[in-house]
Amino acid sequence: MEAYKIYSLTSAVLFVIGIGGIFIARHFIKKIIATIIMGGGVFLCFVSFAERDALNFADPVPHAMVITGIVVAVASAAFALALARRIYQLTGEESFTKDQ
Amino acid sequence: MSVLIDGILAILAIYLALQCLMAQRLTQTVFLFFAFGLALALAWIRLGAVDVAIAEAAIAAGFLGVLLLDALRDFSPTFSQKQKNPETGQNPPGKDDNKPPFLPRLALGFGLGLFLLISLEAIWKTPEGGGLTAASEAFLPESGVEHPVTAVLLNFRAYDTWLEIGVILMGLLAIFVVGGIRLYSRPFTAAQDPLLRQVILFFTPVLFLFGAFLLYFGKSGPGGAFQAAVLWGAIGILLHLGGRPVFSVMPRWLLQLILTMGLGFFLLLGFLLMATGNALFEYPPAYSGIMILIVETLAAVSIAAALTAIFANVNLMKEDPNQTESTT
Amino acid sequence: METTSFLPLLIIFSSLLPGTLILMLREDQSALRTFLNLFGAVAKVGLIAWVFAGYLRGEEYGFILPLAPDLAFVLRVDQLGLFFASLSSVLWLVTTLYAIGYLEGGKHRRRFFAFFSFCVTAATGIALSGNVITFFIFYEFLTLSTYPLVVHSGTDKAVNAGRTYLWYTIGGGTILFLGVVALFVVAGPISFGQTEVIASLASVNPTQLTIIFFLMLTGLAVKAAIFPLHGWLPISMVAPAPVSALLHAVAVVKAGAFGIIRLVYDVYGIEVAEQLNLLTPLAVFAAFTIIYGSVRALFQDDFKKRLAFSTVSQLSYISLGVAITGVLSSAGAIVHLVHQGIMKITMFFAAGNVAETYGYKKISELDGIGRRMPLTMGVFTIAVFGMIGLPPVAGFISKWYLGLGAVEAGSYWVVLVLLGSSALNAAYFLPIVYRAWFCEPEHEAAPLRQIGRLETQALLLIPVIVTGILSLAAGVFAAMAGSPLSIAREIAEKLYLL
Amino acid sequence: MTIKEVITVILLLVGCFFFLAGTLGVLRFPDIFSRLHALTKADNLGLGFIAAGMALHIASPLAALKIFFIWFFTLLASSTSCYLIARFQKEQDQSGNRKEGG
Amino acid sequence: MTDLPTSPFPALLVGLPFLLATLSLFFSSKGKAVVGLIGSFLTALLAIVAFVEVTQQGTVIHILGGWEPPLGILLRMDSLAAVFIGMTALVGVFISLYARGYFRAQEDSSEGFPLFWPLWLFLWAGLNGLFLSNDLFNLFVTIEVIGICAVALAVLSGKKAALFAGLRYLLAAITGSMAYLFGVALIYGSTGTLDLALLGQVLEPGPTTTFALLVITPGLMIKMAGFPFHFWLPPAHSSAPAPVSALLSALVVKGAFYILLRLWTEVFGVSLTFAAGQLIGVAGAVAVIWGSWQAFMQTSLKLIVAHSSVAQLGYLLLVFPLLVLAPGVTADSADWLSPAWTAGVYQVIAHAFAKASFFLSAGIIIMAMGHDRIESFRDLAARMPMTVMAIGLAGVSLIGLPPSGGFMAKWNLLQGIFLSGQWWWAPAVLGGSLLTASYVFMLMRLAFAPARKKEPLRPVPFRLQVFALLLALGSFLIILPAESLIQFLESSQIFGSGIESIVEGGVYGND
Repeated sequence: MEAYKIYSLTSAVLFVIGIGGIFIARHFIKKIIATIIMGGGVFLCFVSFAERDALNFADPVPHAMVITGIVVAVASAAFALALARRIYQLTGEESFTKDQ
Repeated sequence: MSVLIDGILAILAIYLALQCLMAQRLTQTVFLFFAFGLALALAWIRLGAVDVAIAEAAIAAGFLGVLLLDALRDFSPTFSQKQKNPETGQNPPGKDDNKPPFLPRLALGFGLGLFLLISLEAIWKTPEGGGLTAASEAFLPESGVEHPVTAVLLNFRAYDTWLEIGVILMGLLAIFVVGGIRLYSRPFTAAQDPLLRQVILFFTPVLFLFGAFLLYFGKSGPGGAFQAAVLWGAIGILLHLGGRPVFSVMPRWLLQLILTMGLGFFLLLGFLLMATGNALFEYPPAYSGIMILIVETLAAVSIAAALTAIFANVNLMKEDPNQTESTT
Repeated sequence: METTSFLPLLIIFSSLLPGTLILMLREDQSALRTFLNLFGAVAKVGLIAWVFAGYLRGEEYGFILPLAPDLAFVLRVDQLGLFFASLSSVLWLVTTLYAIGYLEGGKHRRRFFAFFSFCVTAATGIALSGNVITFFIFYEFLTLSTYPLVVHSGTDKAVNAGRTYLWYTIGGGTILFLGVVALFVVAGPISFGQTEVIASLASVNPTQLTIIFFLMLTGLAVKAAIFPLHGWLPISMVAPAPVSALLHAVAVVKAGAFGIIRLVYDVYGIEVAEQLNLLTPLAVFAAFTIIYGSVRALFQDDFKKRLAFSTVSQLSYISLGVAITGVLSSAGAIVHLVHQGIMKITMFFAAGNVAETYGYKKISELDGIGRRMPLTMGVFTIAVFGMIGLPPVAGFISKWYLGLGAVEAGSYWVVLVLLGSSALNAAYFLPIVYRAWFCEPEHEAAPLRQIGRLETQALLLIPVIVTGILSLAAGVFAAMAGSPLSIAREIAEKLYLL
Repeated sequence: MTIKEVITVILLLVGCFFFLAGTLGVLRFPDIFSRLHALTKADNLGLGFIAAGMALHIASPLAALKIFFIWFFTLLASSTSCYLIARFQKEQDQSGNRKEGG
Repeated sequence: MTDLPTSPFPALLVGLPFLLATLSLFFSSKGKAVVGLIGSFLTALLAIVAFVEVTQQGTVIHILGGWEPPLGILLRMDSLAAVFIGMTALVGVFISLYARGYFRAQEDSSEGFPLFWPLWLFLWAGLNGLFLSNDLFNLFVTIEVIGICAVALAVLSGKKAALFAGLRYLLAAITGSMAYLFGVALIYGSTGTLDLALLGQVLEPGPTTTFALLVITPGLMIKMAGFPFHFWLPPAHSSAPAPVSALLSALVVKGAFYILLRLWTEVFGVSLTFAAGQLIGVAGAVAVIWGSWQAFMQTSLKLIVAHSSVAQLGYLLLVFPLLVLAPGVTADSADWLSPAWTAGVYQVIAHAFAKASFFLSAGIIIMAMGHDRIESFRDLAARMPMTVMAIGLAGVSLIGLPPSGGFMAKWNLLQGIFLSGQWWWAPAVLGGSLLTASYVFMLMRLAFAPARKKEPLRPVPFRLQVFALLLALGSFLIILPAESLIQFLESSQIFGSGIESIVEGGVYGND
């Protein structure tokens, strides 16, 4: 089994863990981390395909996309974190309550 | 052997991800998240994606990790401690009492398991599309840089990269919306601690040099604007934490200029190229190398400033919830 | 098709524009508002007269605005449409005058008159629409423009009545919409009069056509107040008298009845309708509604409610006439469109006058009112005679033709229904006349308004006299060329290609 | 196997041992100060041995310099952060706030 | 594809608002508003000019960086993109004008309001970029741009409810875009291209494609708040400031719908199955009924309007089952495609105008009364006639009564439903209309009822009421150019012989 297959299969597992985390985890920070894990899975999938399609060097397009993707995901996560902190500051809530 | 290493790494990543989400203490979650990021970075290296590894380690694990650590100061270390303690205290801190009911959880687990199986099958059976390696290789000489990833990021698909620089700026604006603009509220006080002051003094030039090296090296090897920007951003964060918040001494127009110049110059250059009859971001081959370097440098400065500003603003959010200013 | 002409559009705009302008005025600009209203009303009557004259000369007027491929907004002038348009425009003019008097000093008159204009716009639009889609557009517009009128007084009762009204009409509109789309899908865009389209399809998919017919009929029957879809009509009696008059005589119910005429005669065609046996259910429901409405009317003490149930009953004459095949019954149905309109509007005006002048809303309060309001009650009596079907008032003509048509078609049970209905009409209307003229009032009430030398305000009195005279004239001069009857006969004869 | 390789292996093994010890310490020690102790001292020592081993293995002066810098920066950063964490914890303890564990 | 005429407009349509947004950061709060307003006008003007260009030249493209796909990215402005961009421009200008007055009237209540302008211009640039994009990954970046700006705008008021709603919205949006990106990864892995048009030719049916469809569709449905992923929409849209609510529900959710429409018709064409279409149709039908019913049960105006968005977006989902062709049915013989497309496009436009007007009117009412609880609406028809009129007109368009744009959408939708033989969707369409009618007329009934006690109303700038009313009128006026609009959509060269052939997935090949 080639290395890329291991990682591309791992990517699906990470993605599912991320989705599950978003649903099950209750604390804001855990939910935010879950999105990053989900994203990690997706990026792993991209990069494993890049490795598969390597000639003289690995396919650079997925690499570029993943770098872009990481930055975008981190920007979103930082925003989410700021929101979560602000909510905690104003209400003391660390998770979504039923009525919100 | 290599399969073994890859397998162990994969299992480690999955284990860390699971542990990270299941940890009872937030601190554990955050540190496991660091570890997860590093495991992922190792995976990138195993897959030959050094640029991605640097980006992952620096931005996802590093920068986001620092933000998460900073957030820990706000939240109580164990989840929902606040809700449990004052009452009967019958819930030990280790137990999550707000779990959703059993049946939905079962359904969710079942659904996710099914989804996982389908996705594994789909990935296993993915036909070989061939990717764009050959195309990138063919056009690499015309791109003005030698490193293919940099060529894709700043020439072939410069449009995405430009939008992405915009996303960082938008993220900063969004944080301004949430927490108010607090960049200027930190007094400029030198760190009281002599050790910290010396370390900052020492690391600032080192980080700067290393960032500059990565930026320039991006032309021919792994590295480039984002990686450099994170290192430079680290300088800003370090200075901020060491009591030297750079933005509170800087005139506003300068900060505004620094924050926007990467994006703005990139676009203005694009428009200029359009005015000379080219498409947006279509560099004349003769000048593409130098243009890319300028764009990268300015973008790196802007991103570094934006990352610093994001951290500083989030960090200062808890200082005084009422003290805000109304304009940038 | 026809040459494009902006005249039909102008007819629509002659009330749409004043309505819009009125909406922009301030509440206190009543003189300008009145001017706009009357200008629009007179212009509309004039335009329709002009178009009618041109039509009789053989000119054709049509306006087409394509909305989408196969979907066009078409205004077209034909005899039936003009007939209905003339009725609406003339009665609108009269009703406008009446409403100006009736609402003097009231609240929200700007809103009232604006929507009043929109309402008539919709009615003339329905009359002039050249295809099913245009008809549907105006049909829904009518629903919307009458709603603010029904809830005009703003009392809880009015608002609740408005809700009932909307549930009925929007529900009906939805079913009609379903039918219209299905018809469009099955038969493509159909202009009124293109009965050959359906005729060619009748043998191919009769089941679909039957279902579509009944969908559309149900939608139309709501406004035509055919049992069991009549429930909104008596309830919306809470509206001011001019609105009731408009709903019952000119716009809403007539739109439903007119729609049924269009559906049977100009969309499906009589042959197809007979072939698919579509008309028998309509006839049965219409006949039942005639009797049912009359019986319910017997037990109402509220003056306007009794009139409302009378409308339910009288209106189904039109549907009944449509459902019976034959020139005479068709002519009877079409002419009843006008006759019922002018008679019923007279009655509502009269009821409104009594209520406005003396505050009497119940029939039991009407003892001796004839002495104090001789003109109003005199005209009312004429209308009553018409409703019962006594010659020479207009109602007699309709019933006579319907009866003859039924005999011609061999449907003798219809004659029985007509006779029974007449008897019931007499039973619920004559007591009012008797009380008004022959009973002594228990006490002399003072008028609520400044009435001057006349029995009530001039603006309230003149319209009722005009419509009363019209209903008498329509009967007396029925044989003359240009009378409603002669036009209706012409239309019917064309339908049967005589 | 040359002498150089033997020394490299020994250096790496010693480095791994210190890492293991440091990690065990972090996991098993009771409070934050002793954990910091295990983490920074043992691990830095382990890293130093591994760096020395690698430098010996590659045996190019430039690479050896780079490896030295890696170790040096890590040493600097970890000692500073150890100091800062310890100070923070001390302040926390003094002000009687809640305890926070790593 | 690459021999289509090149035009600078696609690049300018993204670049200009971006540049202006960046520029506005340099100004004080008042300057931001001025730059924002000027920027809105310039962008709208540019959009109109570009629209005219497309009507004359047909599809135009812009090859970014001079690198042709699959390596590079290509912006494509075909008639569908032009219509969406034009709609954004028209609605956007009105919202900008309104926002100027709205924020000026309550400048001191929140510090974040000046940031509305740069964020809104960034959002606009993102929307234009999305409509123009022809690249799967670029679409991801644009939806992220839109997502971040949209959430930032949604929490502009800084209120607790808005923050909770915003975080929920943001997490949903990230989840949705990550799911989308997972699908993109698989598609890229199996084809080696990201260009939509090329993908239409090379994408083969198979487990990978099916799985990509399986993650991309729900991912985008989360972003467009399609049932059952609508949970984030009502709180987020109802707690935002009025102009933001208006642009969120009028424009932002349409972006995800646009991608879904493009992908289903251009990329997945051959891989779609009847069941997939039916599934998304069921989601749409349930959304229509459930959303309308929820709207009917609400007691505050903005929540009513927000739930109504869920229902109206359900109608958009109902278009998808009609776009799936059974094997053996050629696009040319499927005569329901044209009505289905028209229904989709008209539903988008009509809803954009009507919902924008609805939310702006809600903002006016909140400004006047200080709250939007509907029990205080009594006698509003007499006190705020223009606003009630705007709500009434917008409501009529939402119900789908003629002659509104909503009628055009529902007419074509029903027609497509009957022509395709999938008559079982008809009850949902009509039932939704009836339920919509019930909440719209519930509002009207209250507005016409006499007030028991009159609350004092604060004055609201007259202009604001005019803008809301104009938008409501817009939802009617859009029916006038319907025929030419549909012909314009069908004439697009990119669609080969007309709108139908797009479904075959042949975007380059058919001509």
